[in-house]
Amino acid sequence: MSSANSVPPFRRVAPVLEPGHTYASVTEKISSIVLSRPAGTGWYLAFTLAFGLVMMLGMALAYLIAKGTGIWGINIPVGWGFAIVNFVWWIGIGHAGTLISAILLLLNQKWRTSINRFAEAMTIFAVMCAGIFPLIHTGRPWLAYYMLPYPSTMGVWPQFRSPLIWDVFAVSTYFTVSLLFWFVGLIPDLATLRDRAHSRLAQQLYGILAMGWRGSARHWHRYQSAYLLLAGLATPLVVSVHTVVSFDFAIAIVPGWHTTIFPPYFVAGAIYSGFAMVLTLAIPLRKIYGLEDFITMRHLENMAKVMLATGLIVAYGYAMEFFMSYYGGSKFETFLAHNRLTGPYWPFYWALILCNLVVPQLLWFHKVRVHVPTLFLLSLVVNVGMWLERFVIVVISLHRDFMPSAWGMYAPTFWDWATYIGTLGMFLALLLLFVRALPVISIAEMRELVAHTSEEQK
Amino acid sequence: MAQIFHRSTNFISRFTLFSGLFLVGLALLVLGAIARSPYLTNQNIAREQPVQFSHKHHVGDDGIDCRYCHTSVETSAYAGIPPTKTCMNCHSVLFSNAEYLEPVRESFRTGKSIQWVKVHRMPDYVYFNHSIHINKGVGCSSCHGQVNQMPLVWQASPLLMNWCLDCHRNPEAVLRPREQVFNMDWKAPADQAEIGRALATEYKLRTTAELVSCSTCHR
Amino acid sequence: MIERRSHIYGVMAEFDTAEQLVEATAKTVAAGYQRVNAYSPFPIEGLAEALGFRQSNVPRLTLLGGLLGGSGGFFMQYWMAAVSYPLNIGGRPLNSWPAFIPVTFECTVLGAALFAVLGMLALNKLPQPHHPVFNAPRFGLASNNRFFLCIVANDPRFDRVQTAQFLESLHAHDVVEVFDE
Amino acid sequence: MGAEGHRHEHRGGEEPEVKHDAHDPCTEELGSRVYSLDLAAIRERLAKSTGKEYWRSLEELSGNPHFEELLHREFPRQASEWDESVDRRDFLKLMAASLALAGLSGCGRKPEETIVPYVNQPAGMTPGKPQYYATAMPLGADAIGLLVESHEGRPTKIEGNPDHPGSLGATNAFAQASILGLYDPDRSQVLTYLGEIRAWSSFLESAVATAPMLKATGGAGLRILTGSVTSPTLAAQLRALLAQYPQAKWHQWETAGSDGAREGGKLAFGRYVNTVYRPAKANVIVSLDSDFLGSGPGHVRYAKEFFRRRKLSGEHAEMSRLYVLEPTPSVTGAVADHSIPMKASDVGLFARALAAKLGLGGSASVPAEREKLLEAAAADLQKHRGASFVIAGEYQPAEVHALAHAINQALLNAAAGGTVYYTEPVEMQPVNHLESLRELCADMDAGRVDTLLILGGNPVYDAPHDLDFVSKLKKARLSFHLSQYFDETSEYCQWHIPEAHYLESWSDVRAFDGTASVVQPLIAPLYQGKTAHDVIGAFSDKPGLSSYERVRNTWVGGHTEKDWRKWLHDGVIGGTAFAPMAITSKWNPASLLPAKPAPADQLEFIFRPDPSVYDGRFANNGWLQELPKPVSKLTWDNAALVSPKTAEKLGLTHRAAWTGGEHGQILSDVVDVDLAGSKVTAAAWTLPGQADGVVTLPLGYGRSKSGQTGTNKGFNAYVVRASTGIWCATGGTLRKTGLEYPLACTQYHHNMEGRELVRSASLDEYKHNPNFAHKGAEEPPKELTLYKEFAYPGYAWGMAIDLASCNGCNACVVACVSENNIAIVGKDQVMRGREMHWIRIDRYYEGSLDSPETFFQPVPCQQCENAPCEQVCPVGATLHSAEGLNDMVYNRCVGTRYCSNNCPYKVRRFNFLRFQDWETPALKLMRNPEVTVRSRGVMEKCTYCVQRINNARIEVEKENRPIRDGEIVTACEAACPAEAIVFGNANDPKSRVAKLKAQQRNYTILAELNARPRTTYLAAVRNPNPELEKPGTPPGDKR
Repeated sequence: MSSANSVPPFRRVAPVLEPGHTYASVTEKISSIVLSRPAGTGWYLAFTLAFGLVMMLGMALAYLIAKGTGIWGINIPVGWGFAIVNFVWWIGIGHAGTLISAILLLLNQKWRTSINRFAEAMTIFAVMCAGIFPLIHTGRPWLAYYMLPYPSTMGVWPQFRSPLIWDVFAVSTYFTVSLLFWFVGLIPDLATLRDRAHSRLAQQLYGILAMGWRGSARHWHRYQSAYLLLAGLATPLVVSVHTVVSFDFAIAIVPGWHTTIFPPYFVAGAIYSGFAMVLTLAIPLRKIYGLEDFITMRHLENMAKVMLATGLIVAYGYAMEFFMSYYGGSKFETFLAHNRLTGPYWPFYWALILCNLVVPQLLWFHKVRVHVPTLFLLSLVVNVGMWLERFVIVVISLHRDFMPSAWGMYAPTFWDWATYIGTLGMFLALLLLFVRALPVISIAEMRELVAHTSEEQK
Repeated sequence: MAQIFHRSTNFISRFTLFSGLFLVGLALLVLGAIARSPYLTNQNIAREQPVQFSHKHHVGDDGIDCRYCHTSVETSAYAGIPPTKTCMNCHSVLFSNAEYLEPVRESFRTGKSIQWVKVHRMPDYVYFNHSIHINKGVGCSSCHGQVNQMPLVWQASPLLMNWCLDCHRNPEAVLRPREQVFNMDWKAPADQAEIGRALATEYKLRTTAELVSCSTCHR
Repeated sequence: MIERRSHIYGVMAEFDTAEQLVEATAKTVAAGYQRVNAYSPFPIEGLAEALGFRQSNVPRLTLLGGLLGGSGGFFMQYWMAAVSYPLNIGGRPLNSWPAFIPVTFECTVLGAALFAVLGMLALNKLPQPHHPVFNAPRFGLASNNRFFLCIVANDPRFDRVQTAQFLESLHAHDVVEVFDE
Repeated sequence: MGAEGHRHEHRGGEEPEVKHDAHDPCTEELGSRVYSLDLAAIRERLAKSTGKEYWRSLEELSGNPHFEELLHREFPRQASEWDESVDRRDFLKLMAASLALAGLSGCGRKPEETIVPYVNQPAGMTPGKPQYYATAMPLGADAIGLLVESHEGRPTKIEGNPDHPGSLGATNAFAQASILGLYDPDRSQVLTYLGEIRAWSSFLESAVATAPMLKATGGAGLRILTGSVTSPTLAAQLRALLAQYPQAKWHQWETAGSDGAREGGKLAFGRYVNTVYRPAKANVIVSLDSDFLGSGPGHVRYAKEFFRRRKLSGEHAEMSRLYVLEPTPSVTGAVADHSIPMKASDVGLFARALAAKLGLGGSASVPAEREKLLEAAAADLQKHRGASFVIAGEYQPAEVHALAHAINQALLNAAAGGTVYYTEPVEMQPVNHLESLRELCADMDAGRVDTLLILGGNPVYDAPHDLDFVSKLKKARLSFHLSQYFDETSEYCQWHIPEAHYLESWSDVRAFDGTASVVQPLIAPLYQGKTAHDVIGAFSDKPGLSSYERVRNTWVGGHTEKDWRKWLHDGVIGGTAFAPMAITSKWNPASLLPAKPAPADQLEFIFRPDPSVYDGRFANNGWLQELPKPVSKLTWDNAALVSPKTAEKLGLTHRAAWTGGEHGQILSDVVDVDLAGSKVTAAAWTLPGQADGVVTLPLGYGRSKSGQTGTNKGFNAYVVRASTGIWCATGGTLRKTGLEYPLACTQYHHNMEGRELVRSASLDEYKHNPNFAHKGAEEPPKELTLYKEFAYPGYAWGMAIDLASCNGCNACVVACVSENNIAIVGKDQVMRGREMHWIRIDRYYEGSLDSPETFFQPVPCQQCENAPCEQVCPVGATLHSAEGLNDMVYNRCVGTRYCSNNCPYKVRRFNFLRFQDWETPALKLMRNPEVTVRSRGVMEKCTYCVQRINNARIEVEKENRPIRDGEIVTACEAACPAEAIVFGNANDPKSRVAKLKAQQRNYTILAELNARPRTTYLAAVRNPNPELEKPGTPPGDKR
């Protein structure tokens, strides 16, 4: 039905789906990863590592609850340290998933199809990792429910002027909606797995999850309008979430936080880091599971382009911060700018500039965008860079604010690191389980893609 | 292809889906109810005491004034629990060798205090002051109930913050003339609304905003 | 064709391609059948319309959810901050409405999303793990690469023989009777 | 959920049980590489490595026992301070406990509690109402009159006694902290003989047993060693005893006492005198290295008088002028109009020159750069004859005191009604303490001492090392030591008798002007403590009398019971103040042998009692240990202080560590001090305003036997303190060891970065432009606000702090700690920037590094009306009361720390760990029942002592009247000797605070943020001599 040969071999733009695929072949290829292909030793090794880290996270949290946040490096003036840095970082990473699946869907970008599934998974896992931190960074986590608007016997309510309350709502909404979006997308594929599974147990499990999906035309119709609506809702949501996260800082009066540029530049930064993370995951994934046909150079290159674009927005953000700090003429802001460049934490700031501004400029070159190993390295660099950005914002702004007499320094402790690395392990573990249990690429949408490409080629 | 599920699963699955949501809501309601229940507030639970002391007898029957024992109620934050001496003032003469008064006599002999079981318990971060309430015309029975009818005293009110706030927001509802403060049988008259307002102005009650400020009770 | 002493759900035809299915569906509807269902491994444009399915109510439900969530969210905050326990927070007004917007927005999105998904499921009468069509021997392929058309027995014009023949006439890959035991 | 929070808020028992443990996992961290200073680690490195530099450092190490000692003691202990840490065995239990807490917080039943009433209620006491008793705290040769707040018989808070001349209602840090000293669980609790527990009775027996032998020899072998005795009763007892045993001797050794002052008086007047000054009457004061505003007899009174004399208000714009010449910065120098760093030995020369200049004869020249100063000071003194005085420092030698006396006489300052007068000595038996101790040592050495009674004091620790007290003490056949702690001296005495705290004892004491007070106990001895009266009594011919009877007998003679009661009530015995003596100095400065200036190239080492632990007696007082020293802001350690120039010369530096940084941990060079044939290893500290070539060695640290808190903190300066140079020694060396030592410093950054936090001007500038404080950024006008302002129709509590008055004496800080149950966190936590003080005193410098102007700025919560902290709290745990207080609701706080981040003044404090001690029963008795005890994970801060506000309001409402101005006094305000802090109702135009806020000097710090603080500051005004250029530069910027 399709004829790859008709396409010239020396084309510059790779297709979103390598030719030669049929409904059956995509179904087979993707579902087999879950159903028939055994987990290799590689997977087991990776999972063991990840699980070990999760255990470390468990210990770190237990010790934290036993002793208090004093086990971390935080102090007065630096009341927020790694916990908030990691929170913002993880949330940011989450954003790419929603962006890819929702916004690109609305923009009708076909190339999203083969990456949106695990991008969404990434979102959910990242938000789970992020969600841990606001909870545990409180001095008395067991009272965190004070932040919920429930009718307490004390007759008191949350304080809705606080950005932290906005966070509670934004993050929980974001998690719920992402989960729904992901699940709705999964339903037809769950049906496929149900129908292709051999073991009774698998049939029943996938069967229950598929909720009896049978691909009826009417169902598809409602399904599609629901899916589109979710995409339409998720788009402003994702923007709002990181805007709210940026409010955590922008609403405060701390020099370096109290600025109006934060919302846009946080959102851009989020997408920036998010795409970096998608690349970090997609590149090994397509290699290991031989999905090069589905996740083609086209995808990688497009993501690289998005990174370049958002990277430039972030750069603009940095520039504006400096411009405003001098133009605004507030001695506190001016000092902060100066302190970033030359203060005790200068290596962090310059490393951030290197990772987020300098190195990514390589993406201007097509050769770099299509050179997979380089791209992989670049994505890692940007991940580090964006983490540094949050560190710079949180720590450098706090450690020297208004009263010189109260200036201090922050240095992370072993437990800061254990918690952070622990969440990395948790993220990896969830991802590994996901790869084994659910189709990493949306089969139904791939079939559509097959249909379309075959039409195009007719 | 064969059916994986029996027809009944259709009902079961839908039921579980929707009842799941319902149950969560229910659980929350139950939690809220428990928090307000005597199980946690200890409301209406009469406490056994080391001495069979009956407020009903002493106040209700003998008509002893609250202040005879709770001496500091008008002057101090604490109403004051009477020292053994106070009991002995009478009981060195009356029922001077009644079996059930032995703990009292023993305490007086040995100088070891009687350990009464606390009935009304505030968290330590709540700073309640009896004297000012008495002074502003809040009667004993408004919070403690009709102690003159309690053989063993129980906590008549939930003592939840909400309950405190109700009164601090609308003290007029319970204010009484100062001379009525220690009257256990005082009932709000029909025109309590007006009386209350009048008393509030007479006693120079602070504004609601002041009365519900956090530091009014928490320090 | 399997003989079974159980009442029949309908007759089902299997097609190779989406185009065939759409074509067949159109013909079936044209032939005056009303209780018709089409099944495909992926959404096919025009198929539902061909079945005479016009309007899904999901958007309306979503709007409703959004409005409920939003207004609920705002008034919750207003009531808690300005009515239930009005407190002086750093000299800010009791009804600091600008500060209430983020939460209001999140509530809107949450309400809308929940209504959209739950509404879609409800309208589709899902979950429904058990359904007669699953009895069709090759129906498993409906989630892979095959396309099915089913005329349900309670259709006024339904007749085991004629309907089956009618479907045969649409160049179906094959036609089976679907039973509902 | 009915009881949310409070389970975690209060009940110690419900917090996880934790053991102290030397090793705290959270010290294994990136930031503090400093921990590699641990000797073990160094050894390890050495073992592993080869190569020259390592060998060199090995030699350094092994060659230096003091250094090892310094290291050995440092780290293992730190962690176990107040930072409780987890023992691996308890770890799971602990986890379970806290997880349970987490789960059950909502729904646990209240455990049953019991009420324990009195059997016989003490007359006049009302449960729930504090009572106040007057008493007095003896310290050295002085005493300060106090009113002690007592809750149900537990003394909880110290206030000054307005009727006492030494207090006038104010107190100092030592008095405030003494309440902790009372409850200190480390105080010795049993009487021991050779380390075995004995009953008091068995001591009595052994005391009586000595009688026959003593009688036989006329007490030849009996020696009694005391500190300065200002108790008439004790003196009477001692004299009686000496009368009974004529051969016995009474020696005195007050290590921080002033032989200089005593001998100076003798030199000038031919007899011991007591000098009383009247700063209130003085227009010009020249302090020859005297810290009369911060330490020494009468300093609280002097501060009151001095600052009252300098208060500025609209109409009154006159100030006295203070010149301070000092080798090392003191709080007096810090507020001086001219403070001139000068070697201790040069101060003497300057005094001679001054005397000469004033025509008293004698002759001395001062270096050229001081000529101008000399001229100006002399002229000023001349101009204000009779209304000025020169005061010599306690640690200056006799001739400087004599010179000061001579000058005051010459200037008629000592004339009747002048600024100085002389009285009988306050000490009951003034002697030269050094000689007295030397004599005792000689006697012991010669085996002439058979029975030795040491009443208080700790000579083994603090006697000059060349007297070698220990080895001589061993020669005494029978030795008794009465002390509050089982200390260094107790170890070497057969008998140790726990001493009663002054709040537990009956005694009497004279203050700086002779006024006597009865010391009455607030509580029965907690640890069976005995008084010196009891011990001496045991040896006297009439034992068995109680201290109470002895004291009473001393005074009631010829008086009625009513008088006695009045004395107890007033806290002073009326009419006991010494009358001024009419004596004149017939001594001529010319008679002094010519002195030659100390060689400039030689380092001068001076010893000073530490501003926190004094001579070491307060070493175990956590409140004082954690108290940032007024000028250096160091806590938990002493350090060898050097001037910036000297530091450069010796190549001494410090740097902020990653952990804590400039608000916490400073890594400082370790130096070997080699002096008077002995050696000590210390951390060095560079102090602006220190005289070049002078090394200050603060006394009182390096205790080897104190308590859990005080043992092995800092270095022991007594090790190098010889009788040849008690206060000032030369001929020593100071060598850099090349190692670093972490010091806990709460404010390393002494530069305002141009933020005009402290605003100041000279008196002239002020007269020309009273509005000078408002040249900087100002609050945006209220009209510009978007929001409708909240109205505060009732009381509007506010505070005004006069920076012209604050001398950074720290009394307010300790008072706050005591009033508000503030936890101590220990050195390790202070180094992490986690100290808990609700009011901190910021110290800023202006002008040159070598002799800067110093300014102090107390910073409590500013109680902003538009509080930035409140807006960001997600649970509304901090919000505004209807009277404009920035309330902090501990039981609602979940501990996000957002409020602290958003607080521009950084006055909020967070319980990062469980800093409060929930276990020790004694400390529970100490706490103020009116204030919630905060637990882990909760933010806290200054509340303007809301408990005092509420209690006062309740009382006045019962009386149906408004609160009067001054009826509510915050703890800090009450303690302040300088009356720099004023609290009150800003809505009442007649209130003191409103009047101050109305002054033009009144300004808000960080006003441009529009937080609208209720706490405002009055700009500092100093009165430098126009003849001399004003030291320093306009407010702000030079480092």
